[in-house]
Amino acid sequence: MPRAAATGASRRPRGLRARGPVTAARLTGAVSLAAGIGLWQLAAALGTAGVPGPGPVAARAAELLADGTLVTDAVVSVRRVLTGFLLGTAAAIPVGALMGWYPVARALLEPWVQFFRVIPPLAIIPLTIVLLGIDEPAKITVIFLAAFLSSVVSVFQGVVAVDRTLVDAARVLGARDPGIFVRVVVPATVPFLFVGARVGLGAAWSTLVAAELIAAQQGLGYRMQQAQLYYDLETIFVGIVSIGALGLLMDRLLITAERRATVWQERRAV
Amino acid sequence: MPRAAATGASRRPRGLRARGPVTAARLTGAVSLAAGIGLWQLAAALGTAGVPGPGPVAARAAELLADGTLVTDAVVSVRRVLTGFLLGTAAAIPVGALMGWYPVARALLEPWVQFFRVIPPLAIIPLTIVLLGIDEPAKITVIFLAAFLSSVVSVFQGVVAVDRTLVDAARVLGARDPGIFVRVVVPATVPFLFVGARVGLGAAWSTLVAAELIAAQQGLGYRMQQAQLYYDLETIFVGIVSIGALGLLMDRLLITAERRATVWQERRAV
Amino acid sequence: DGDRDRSVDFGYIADYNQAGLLAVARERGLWKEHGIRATYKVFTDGPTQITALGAGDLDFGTIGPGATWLPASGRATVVAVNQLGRADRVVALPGRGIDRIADLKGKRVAVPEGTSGDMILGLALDRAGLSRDDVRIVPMAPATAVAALASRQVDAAALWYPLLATVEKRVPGLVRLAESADFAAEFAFPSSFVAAPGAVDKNRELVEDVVRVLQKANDFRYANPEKTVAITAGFLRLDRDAVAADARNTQPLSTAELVAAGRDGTVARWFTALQGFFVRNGKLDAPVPVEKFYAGDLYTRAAAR
Amino acid sequence: MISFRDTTRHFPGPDGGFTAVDGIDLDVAEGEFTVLVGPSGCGKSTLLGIAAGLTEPSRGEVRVDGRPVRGPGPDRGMVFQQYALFPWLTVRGNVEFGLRTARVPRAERRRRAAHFIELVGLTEFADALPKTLSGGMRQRCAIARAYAADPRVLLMDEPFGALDSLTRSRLQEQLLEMWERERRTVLFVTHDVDEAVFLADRVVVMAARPGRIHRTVPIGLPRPRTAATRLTEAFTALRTDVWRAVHEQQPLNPPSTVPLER
Amino acid sequence: MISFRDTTRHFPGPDGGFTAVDGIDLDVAEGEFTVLVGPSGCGKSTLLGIAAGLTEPSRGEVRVDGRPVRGPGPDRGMVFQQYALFPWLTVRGNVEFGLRTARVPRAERRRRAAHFIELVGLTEFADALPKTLSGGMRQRCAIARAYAADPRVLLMDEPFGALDSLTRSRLQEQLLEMWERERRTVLFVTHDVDEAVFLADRVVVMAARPGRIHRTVPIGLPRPRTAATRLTEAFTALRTDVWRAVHEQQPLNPPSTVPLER
Ligand SMILES: Nc1ncnc2c1ncn2[C@@H]1O[C@H](COP(=O)(O)OP(=O)(O)OP(=O)(O)O)[C@@H](O)[C@H]1O
Ligand SMILES: Nc1ncnc2c1ncn2[C@@H]1O[C@H](COP(=O)(O)OP(=O)(O)OP(=O)(O)O)[C@@H](O)[C@H]1O
Ligand SMILES: [Mg+2]
Ligand SMILES: [Mg+2]
Repeated sequence: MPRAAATGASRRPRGLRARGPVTAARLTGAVSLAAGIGLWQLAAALGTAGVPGPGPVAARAAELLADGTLVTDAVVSVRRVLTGFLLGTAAAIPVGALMGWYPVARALLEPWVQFFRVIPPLAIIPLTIVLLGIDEPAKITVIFLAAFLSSVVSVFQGVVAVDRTLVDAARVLGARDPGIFVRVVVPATVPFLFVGARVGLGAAWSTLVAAELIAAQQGLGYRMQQAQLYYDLETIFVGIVSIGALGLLMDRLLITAERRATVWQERRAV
Repeated sequence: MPRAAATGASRRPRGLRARGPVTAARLTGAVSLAAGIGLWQLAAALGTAGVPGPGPVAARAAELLADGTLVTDAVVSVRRVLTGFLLGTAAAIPVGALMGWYPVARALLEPWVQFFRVIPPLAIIPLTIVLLGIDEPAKITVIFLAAFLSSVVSVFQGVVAVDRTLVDAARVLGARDPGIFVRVVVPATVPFLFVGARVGLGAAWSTLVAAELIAAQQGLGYRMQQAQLYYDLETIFVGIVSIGALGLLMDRLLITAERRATVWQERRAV
Repeated sequence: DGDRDRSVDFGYIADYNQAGLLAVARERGLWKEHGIRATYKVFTDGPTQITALGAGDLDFGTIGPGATWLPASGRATVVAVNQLGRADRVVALPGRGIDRIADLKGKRVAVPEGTSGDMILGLALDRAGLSRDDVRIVPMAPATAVAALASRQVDAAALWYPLLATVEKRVPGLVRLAESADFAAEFAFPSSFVAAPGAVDKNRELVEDVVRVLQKANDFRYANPEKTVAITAGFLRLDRDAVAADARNTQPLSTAELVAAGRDGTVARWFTALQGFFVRNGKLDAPVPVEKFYAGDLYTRAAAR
Repeated sequence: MISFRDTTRHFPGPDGGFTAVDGIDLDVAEGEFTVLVGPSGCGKSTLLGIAAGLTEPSRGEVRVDGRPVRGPGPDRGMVFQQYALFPWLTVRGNVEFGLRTARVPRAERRRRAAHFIELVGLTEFADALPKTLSGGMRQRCAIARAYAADPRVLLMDEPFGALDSLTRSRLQEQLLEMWERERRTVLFVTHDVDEAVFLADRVVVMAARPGRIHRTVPIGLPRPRTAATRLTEAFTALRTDVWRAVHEQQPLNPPSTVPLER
Repeated sequence: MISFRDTTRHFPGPDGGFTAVDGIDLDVAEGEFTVLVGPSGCGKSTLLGIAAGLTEPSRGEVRVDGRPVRGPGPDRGMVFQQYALFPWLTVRGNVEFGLRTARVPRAERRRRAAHFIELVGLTEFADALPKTLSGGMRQRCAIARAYAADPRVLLMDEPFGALDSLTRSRLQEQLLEMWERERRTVLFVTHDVDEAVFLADRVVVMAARPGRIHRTVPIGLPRPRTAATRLTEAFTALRTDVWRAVHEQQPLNPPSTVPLER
């Protein structure tokens, strides 16, 4: 059974023993990327009705880059997603912890969290406009809600799963609730917090198009909707690839942060 | 610091000591529900432009119930969501585990999972139609993707966090990879699996409106879109409340299942 | 505070029909000429603009004929008619044995509900003696309908240009079953500029000035169709050919013609006919007198200045 | 002064549940060193948990200095049987934990942590994470953490159980020296009869099913006790006494009834 | 037959990392009972992990029956120092784990599990989850689990460390009885010198920093050994011998250098 171990603590996968696991991962990643693009090219070549191949999409991307649209859109969208995501996860940590910690808070809040979590963002757009208008706050709120509602579950579950003896140990050492929360619950919940953050990030990005339905003037989601009016599939694909790539990049950053934050964990594999 | 303990293992929150924690939770839940409806009523009464109050929405719901629309819509939507959700989480478990277990699988698959996870469902609808047509498979696929992509991260992270010594213990007892997976990794990952399932369920429901953009004839999401065209906020609210309530119900079922599956956990609070 | 009073937020949809006048007004400095600071906000549909009007986030909006029931039900006031649309078509895929509307019987037809495409389909079915139940209506959002038709997942669709242009690129030889022009005698498809209900009474002078700007832009468009296409394409950052193709499916009217049409009751006839359609669809309970939601005298007065 | 009065802990469950400790009456005087011994599962850890305020008795109560225990507090330090180290903190971080809650200034905190880390022989591993420590090293880290918090009452659950005899006897002597100097109240669990006799003022022998006090053996050995104490006859006699008290109990399964062949 | 050849385990890290065991050469003959003792952190668990195939040596190798160890296998059973029970399985479930992997039929599985659960005195707790067990009960469950899998080689890491003296001596005698009957190869870690001498054919005393073999003491006591063996002079002499070998080592911190006052 292959296991890679950066710490060198255990057996490594046989096939990768010669090279370091990091290089190997890079290599496999590159192979995987090439395979994906190849498949796409194939699908386009087989003429699956209307799927533009990598070539035309790259050409359109070059155009949009040249006239600055793509960069402006990306900057605007990243700002919205980041703001919504950061606010959302920042709010999810205390709320999820409160729910995990105090049964009363849980009984009060959880049904509402669960209730709103399943509401499609598309459905609340009219309401958002009525309550918050059509400017940035409305768009960011839609993203915020998506990020918050999907990450709060992880935080909550993480807090519930915190090892009781560690909490007991902290109590015996004189820690009170706020101290226990900051110094025991948060670090013990780190793996769950990162699941939450990553899920929240995904939710934030995938709500972008919905958010930019609210009178956006710029942004990747807006651009894709406009392209839909003219059924401009090349531009839509440029949008998809840009969103995917930006999302992937931000996710990588989160993973790196997680790796740093959880060196203390007895990990099975890299 | 109040802690409720169904096992009676530790101190209970003081205020709730007399009644059992379950009754107390029910009570708080009822209070919370009443407060929510009160707030809604207030918002409507304050005349926040266009927000219909609970009264008119209930009336509209009664109409839709009477003519059978609501029930049909709910049944159709629940079927779609359940199918997509079940397929999605069923697929997420092996894929997430594979990614968590084998570094090669991780390097190959993870970037794609992350990439597609951030793509807004709205953006892939044209593609789905082109590839899968406009019937149930296309709608269910959209929901499936949302559920799969959001729960796979939890499964993956759970597998990575499995305690190494338990895996070692299983190896020493003669277990090989498939056995270790089924008999150690899956049970050890249960808390993460349930986070995954709950997040997946949320994603499935909240993609419903997008999925039902694909030539749906019935369904709660479809009904809400129609209502949006007609600016019929009452019907939109009936849809929101129905989706929220159904989602909440399904989530409760998951929680009950989880409670059963994790009695072995040393839990801090109920 | 006079300065603040003379700034307006204008919503629009990013196609030639609904953005053309705003593009011209900005390009030709018409707003400045009237001392108005106009901000444009792009939307993807009419109803969202009406929501924003109601919430006070927008002062004016641009809607297509399909959304006209919203002003008719009191949610906005039409301050000016933009132009008539002729872009709608009912089309069928070649090779499916569909040559006439009557052949649609039992076939799958993709329709974005409540749009002008939907109206054309209804009229065409009526004329062919079919009811909506005789065909398999597949309600879909516009972009979704394009994907469905282009990938041959449906047999026919009721759509409009420029969407159909894309389908034509992929499916040569689309069969045209019906089009807006076929019903010009009974039906017109006016798109309009709308304001929040009550805005006309509250802010009469400003609204009149805004309408005046729109009229000047309208006359420019009427006189210089090619230039207008160029200006709009630049404004929307779209390919000029695509916009020109769009423009061919519209019927611009001069301000004078519009004033006359208002006087002789033509505009009222257009809107009344549309209301009949909405009532049949259940969007409206009953038709309302057109003067309740169309500020025709304001349009006339503005044109007279 | 710790006093258990009719202290009982019942765990509900099928078949009427399980009574871990039943009607314990025990007084540990101020500054006394009391050792609990008894068969595995007789409720020693449960009793310590109740004294610490981590577990609520189902019946009866515990008072510390006359006040009923309502919850844990830094006045009662504890060494857990399973160590309960914070896995994300280094040895130093773990040892400093209680000092931080007590808001001891940084420099002083460092100094005191370093002192106790040296006391348990982990100086070279001060910056190591728990996952890189051996079993005995983890246990020593847990001991240093409890000492550093400077509690008036020390509750120690088999604190030297994972240590080799050399380290163990050294830590025993250190503990006695500290105790004699500062006269803390100590409630100490062990399964090593030698250790019990060497350390205690009084050994409380418990019995299982339900957990209860079987016998109390006062240890009159003179203090300070040293390695030489272990060689005295009095020591041997007491050792035998305690050994008997433990061994004369009803065995869990009389070995004769268990056939060894399969 | 287990043979370590120049077995070395180095953990990379800052300051050159840490060498847990360094150049171990050791042969454990077929059917031999070898006990490892040594100061905390000297690499006993690491050595067992290498023999089990859980840790790869950084240098050198281990052979079992002449074949280099490539990974863990059911022929080498292990009792982990931290028990490593599966928390979601009951005592019975844990004990049956190895029998399931070996596809032992259900009835036979039940029977064998029940036998070993009784052997360690947990019959009444067969359906209890680990979280409801005391420390010593968890350890006994881990022992039963390893026995039940019926391995040819038993690697036991302080298996009786958390048990009271009564249970402990009973389990020692049971282990010896089983071993004499079935002649498994046993590599056993303990920090209890009495236990080492009582059980072993040979006691290997290790030294720390880096972990290496300090001395090997052959234990010539006749078998079968019983409670009476402990009272013989030969036993006492060997005990003293091993005790010296452990205690004559360089202490981790000479106690004199650590001031006890703060
Ligand atoms: N949560 C629980 N549910 C049910 N029974 C429990 C629970 N916790 C402990 N017990 C039972 O209580 C009894 C006493 O446990 P305790 O840990 O106090 O024993 P102990 O004397 O410390 O034993 P050891 O020396 O083995 O550590 C045990 O039989 C145990 O099974
Ligand atoms: N992952 C690791 N990284 C760095 N050092 C480690 C790691 N694992 C173990 N060590 C070190 O290796 C040494 C030997 O550890 P080991 O667990 O084998 O000791 P031991 O002899 O079993 O001690 P004890 O009797 O206390 O259980 C220890 O000093 C420990 O700190
Ligand atoms: Mg205990
Ligand atoms: Mg060890």
